[in-house]
Amino acid sequence: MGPNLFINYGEAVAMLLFGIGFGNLLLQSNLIKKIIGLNIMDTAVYLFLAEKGYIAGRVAPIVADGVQDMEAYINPIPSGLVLTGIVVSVSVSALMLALTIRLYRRYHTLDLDEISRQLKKEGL
Amino acid sequence: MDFVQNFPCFSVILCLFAGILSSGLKDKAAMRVNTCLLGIVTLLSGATLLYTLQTGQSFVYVMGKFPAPWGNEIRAGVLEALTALFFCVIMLLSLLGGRHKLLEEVESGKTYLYYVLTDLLLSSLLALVYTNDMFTAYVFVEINTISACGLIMIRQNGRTIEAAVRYMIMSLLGSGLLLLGLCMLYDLTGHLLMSNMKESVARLAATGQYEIPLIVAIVLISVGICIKSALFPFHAWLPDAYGYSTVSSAAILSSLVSKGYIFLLIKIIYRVIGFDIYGDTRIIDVLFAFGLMGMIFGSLSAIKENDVRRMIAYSSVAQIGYIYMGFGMGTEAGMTASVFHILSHAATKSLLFIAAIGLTDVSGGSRKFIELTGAGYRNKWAGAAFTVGSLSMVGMPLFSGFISKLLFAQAAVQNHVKMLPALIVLGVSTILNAIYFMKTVIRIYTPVGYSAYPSITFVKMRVYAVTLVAFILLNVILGISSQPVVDMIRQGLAMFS
Amino acid sequence: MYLILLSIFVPMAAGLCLLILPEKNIVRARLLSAVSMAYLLTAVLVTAALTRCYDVSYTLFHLTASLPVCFHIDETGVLFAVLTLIVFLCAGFFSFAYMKHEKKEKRYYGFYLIVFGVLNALCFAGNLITFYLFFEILTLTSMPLVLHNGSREAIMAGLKYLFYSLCGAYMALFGIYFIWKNSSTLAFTAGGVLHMTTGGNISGPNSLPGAAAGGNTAILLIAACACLLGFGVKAGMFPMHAWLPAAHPVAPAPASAALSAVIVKAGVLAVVRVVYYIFGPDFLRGSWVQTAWLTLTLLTVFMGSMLAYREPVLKKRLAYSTVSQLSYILFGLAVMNVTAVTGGLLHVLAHGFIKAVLFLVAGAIICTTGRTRVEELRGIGKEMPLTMWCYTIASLGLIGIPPTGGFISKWYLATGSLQSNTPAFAGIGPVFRWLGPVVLLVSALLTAGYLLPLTIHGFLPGADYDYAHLQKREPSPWMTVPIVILTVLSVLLGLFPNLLTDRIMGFVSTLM
Amino acid sequence: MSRMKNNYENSRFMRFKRWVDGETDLLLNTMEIVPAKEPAAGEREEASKDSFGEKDGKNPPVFSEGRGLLYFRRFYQAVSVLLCCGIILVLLWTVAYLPSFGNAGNPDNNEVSARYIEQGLQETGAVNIVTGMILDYRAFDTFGESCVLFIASCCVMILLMVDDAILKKQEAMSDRRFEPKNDAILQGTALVLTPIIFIFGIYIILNGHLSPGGGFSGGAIMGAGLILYTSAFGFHKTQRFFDEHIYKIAKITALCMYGLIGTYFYVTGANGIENHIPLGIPGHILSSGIILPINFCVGLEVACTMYAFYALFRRGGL
Repeated sequence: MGPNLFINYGEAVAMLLFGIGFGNLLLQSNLIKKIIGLNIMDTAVYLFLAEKGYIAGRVAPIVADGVQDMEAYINPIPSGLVLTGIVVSVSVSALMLALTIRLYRRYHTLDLDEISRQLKKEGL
Repeated sequence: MDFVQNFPCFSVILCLFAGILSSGLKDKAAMRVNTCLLGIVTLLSGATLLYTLQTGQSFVYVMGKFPAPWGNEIRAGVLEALTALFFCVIMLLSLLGGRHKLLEEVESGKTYLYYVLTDLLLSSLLALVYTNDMFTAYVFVEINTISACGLIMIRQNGRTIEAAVRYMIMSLLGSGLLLLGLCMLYDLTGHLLMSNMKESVARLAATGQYEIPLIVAIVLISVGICIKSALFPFHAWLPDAYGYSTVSSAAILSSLVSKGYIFLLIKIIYRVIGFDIYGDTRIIDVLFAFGLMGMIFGSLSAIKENDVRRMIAYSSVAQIGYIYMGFGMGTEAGMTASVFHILSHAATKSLLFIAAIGLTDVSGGSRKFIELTGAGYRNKWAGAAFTVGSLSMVGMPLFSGFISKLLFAQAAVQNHVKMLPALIVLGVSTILNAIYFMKTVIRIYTPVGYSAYPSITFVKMRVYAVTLVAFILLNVILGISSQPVVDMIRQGLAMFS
Repeated sequence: MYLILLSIFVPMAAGLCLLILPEKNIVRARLLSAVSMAYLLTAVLVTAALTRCYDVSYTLFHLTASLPVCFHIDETGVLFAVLTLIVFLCAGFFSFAYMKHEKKEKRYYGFYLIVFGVLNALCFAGNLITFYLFFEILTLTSMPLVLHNGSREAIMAGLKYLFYSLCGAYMALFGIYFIWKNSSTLAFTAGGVLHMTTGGNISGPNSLPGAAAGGNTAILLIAACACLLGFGVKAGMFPMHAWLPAAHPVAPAPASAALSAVIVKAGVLAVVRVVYYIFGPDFLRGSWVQTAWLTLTLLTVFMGSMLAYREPVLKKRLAYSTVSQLSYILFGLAVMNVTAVTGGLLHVLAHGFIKAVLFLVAGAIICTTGRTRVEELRGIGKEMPLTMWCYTIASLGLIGIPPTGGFISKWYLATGSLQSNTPAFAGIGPVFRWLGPVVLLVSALLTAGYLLPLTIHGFLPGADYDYAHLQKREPSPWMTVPIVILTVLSVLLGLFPNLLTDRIMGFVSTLM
Repeated sequence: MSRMKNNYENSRFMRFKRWVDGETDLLLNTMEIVPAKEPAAGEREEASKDSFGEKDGKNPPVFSEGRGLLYFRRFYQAVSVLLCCGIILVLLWTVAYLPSFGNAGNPDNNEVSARYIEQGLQETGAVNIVTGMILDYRAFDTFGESCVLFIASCCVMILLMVDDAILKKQEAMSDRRFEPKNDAILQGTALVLTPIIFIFGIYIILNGHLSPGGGFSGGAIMGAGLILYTSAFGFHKTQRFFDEHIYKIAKITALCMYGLIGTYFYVTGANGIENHIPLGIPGHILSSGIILPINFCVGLEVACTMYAFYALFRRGGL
């Protein structure tokens, strides 16, 4: 086992969350729970990025009273990536929810297996 | 700096603009805009291709006034330009061929949204082809995913929406893994720009620092893209998605979307990780194994299938297996073969989908083999096109499929370890292809004395027939004079590394 | 040199035109005249090509950089081209009368012409890739002839034919890959290309003969075996012969005559090309491949005759006999000495003419009386004597009774296998050396057993046959003339063999 | 055992083998030849059905009966649980080797971030370095990102948009179906809060380059304001100033403006033409070149999209 597991406890938590989200996305047959899993997964990645961006003892990268020193601010790039990622995950969740609504209106269930069974029944 | 170097940027931006504007237009207008756009972008890509061929080297285009690694930048070489050109042509033909079905299957008043989706899809494909920055790649992968999902579910019945959900779930898993791997790679290298990443990765690999995270990051990225491009064990969503969506969508999805991801993987292998380092991680053996399995199981499921379009969908599982087998060879020759197969399969598979829809149309809309009997006589053009496509898939000489199989075999015999499995599976899967495609062809040419369905005349489907002829020509050209294309691919791959 | 291309593409073009022409408002007479024009034109072109551009090679285009599609006329090509020309003309004119009763004549003639062109291309092919290319096209274009009368059996037979041929072709392709890897060229060169190759270092396809024999002899032998089996499918060699008896009976008689006289010979041609022009006999002689090959051929000879012996339907019986006769040829080729190979090539001609006659006769019988089973044919000789005389002579030839062509070829085969002194024979030598001729003789007897009863019952129906209802019904001259011509040819072949044998001997000895 | 045997007897492989041996034909069942005469509809129906059923019989669909489903579920769950545990373990193992947390020497603190921090203010004129980075250095990414939002709204529209005729009918059928009963407290609060929320959103958008915030967050806030107003006063009142037409115009203009600015920026930058957008004095509202207008466009687009999501989900139309 590597040296940094407990130093990187933040990343470790992020990874745990990622696994949990991944599991939900795979495991749950209920669509809403799947979507929740998806969001957990994305959030885990953002947490990971945020942890990566942090540097001990420095402040957020907004130039305060003209100090423009590398030593003063944390790394801005991960924060930017997180911003982008959040927007992406918002739109994806919206799309998934819309799909879920349509399926629910048609089959009156949120269970994906149930839906597949009904599809098999109606043949098509 | 030559003006031509703006063209890649222009083509991406144009697609975005066209998509945005089309969302405010009526159906017809959106269609026209889309067609013009595809024409223009085809020209631009062609010009870029010529330019890169003349200068003989790739060029980098800085998006903005800040040079990389601070700003974004895109990069165009021979291979990028070739792929972009090919994607545009295929998309144009697929849209033309499926136009009449689109009007039937999409509820009126929403057709313009279909064109919005295709415009943005094209833009994302081009961006994936041209990008030189991993995070840009991620953003456009997302655009690609969402618009592909839109293409699936725009024909709205239970099947397609369920298929769309399954597709979204799988590809979100994929992009989650991709993003995580990307972040790890960023954490290890401190760059998002491909070329700088490559330097740092090379340095890390040399010093052996952060060895495990590096390998895990590579694995995450590869697996993510494999999931998104429906490599064998992850293909569960594919048959419904291809089999029930409207025909242009099926053609575009099978021939462009998955290929876009695969091209991105090629780019990552060459431009981010480096071919040798990638080969040293044993992941290419895994890709190889899964590719072989896909070739066999895809064909078997296709043989079991009783529905033409699902059959074609399964066969594209097998074809994707071919491509990954080419990766797995771990040689330049294998990579060349894979890239060529990307092109030839794109041409063939979309042709098959478009032709199949013509056949089912003259069979009362049913896709079961029982109904298809004699469809080849009722719609001669579609029948001929389907035959050509099947022959190309089976690997008949004179068609593109033969050349790609030849290249694969050539690559296989150069790799001592993987030669026998590759060649044997190649032969087996070819014979399996022969079984189900020939079955279908015989089927559609089985004469029926009296048919319930009227045969269709040329006048009714001028556009359709012309599209089919164009597709057939593309196939035959790729099959007969493949040498220039292969040379371009070699040149382009050389430019990559 | 363009004569080559013309002789290949003119019939193809003619056939395509026929296919494209709209079905309706075609006067049959005009159609026939057009078709016969096409036949004659092709005949002229082929003869011109054979005489004028002998030993000329012409490259059409490059499939890939290392794979040109090129044509080249050599002795073997001439031999097969002549056979193709004669049989196709006769069967073609025969079908004018035969096809009168069938539907979709236009389609039939169209594909018939295309196959004609493709076969010429096969004979003139200059390298293995060109050959393979047209071999596949042959499979595709000859399939419509098999499933012509779209009945269920016909479609099944066609599907089976297609499947077997494709499997065979891909097996062959599998072998070709290895050859391609190990040899500098795929062009047909007498005596094989392997000795000029430089075997298998990964970088380039070239190294030294020693290497070729060295590192990857085993894999090359596997490749050779694959090629033999694969192309053997077309020639109905044992493990994959099942398509032949299925395909022949359902096809229209002239088509099945062409099939078993010429199209299956494409398989033989392929074997000749692969063994004597790519691998070279020296490479294969004495290897396990040769042993296996000999075993298979002998097995096929015997089994084909047996199956034919217990087969009631005439055309099916003829099909089985084709299976066994083709393996005579393959046996000759497998022995790999000058005499036997000469015998094999002679038998190509002899069997071609004879089997064409037999099938055409069967067609004539079906078309006039509509009877297909042998036992229905009592007294057929009284009804159509001329036809049955031709049948009798031809079957005597197939049995191998002098002075017909069959005798000569079988003589050469037998002597060849007796005087064979190859290491393979040294190994399990005595066995094969006497086993070969014995099997040939036995199956000759069987041949007599399954061909002659028709003659006997045909001419001597027996006392209880009522001569009251007997009326003479010779078929139309369109049918009889081709039959007679082919019969005469088969006899001439036996009467003046030297003209051919010397020439064949001559070029065969260059192959060794 | 016997069951197995039967299955084996008429398994696909055996049928195929028999066909190769020439006993039966492959076309049986799977490829019924349609009889020469036109069969009755029922007949055709049946033919297709039994061939279909035969297919199902061969390889029973997993969802055909309860037990199979149960077993499949169990198996699937077990496998995916294992998979997830495996993933978690591998990832933790990886984390253990990652560069340590909060350490200034990590590889990601390199010349790239250095330049962003040290010259960002001069080069982009944005006090908020993150905004400067995503909207100026990496403007292309951000354009793509707003296109993700746009295309998502298009897809939701495809799924949930109901055309107006039906909409009208529904509303006629159940009057004020989507309207809240006039709830005094809600409406009062909304009346007070909505302007404040709007002003706050605009403030955040305008200060995107000076303080945390920017187009996306501000836009989201404004969208929230719109949503609050709608849920208090109903769609009819909202449509007086914000209906589908205006929505489209706003969205398209916002995105096109963004696109135009972006293109101008990329092309001038790439071709080495100096662009005429002044950077202004850092720290002022009207400064930092293209960032302010872009922020504004993004804010407008995000606000529209947020409201569109809400309206489509709730009512199937704007």
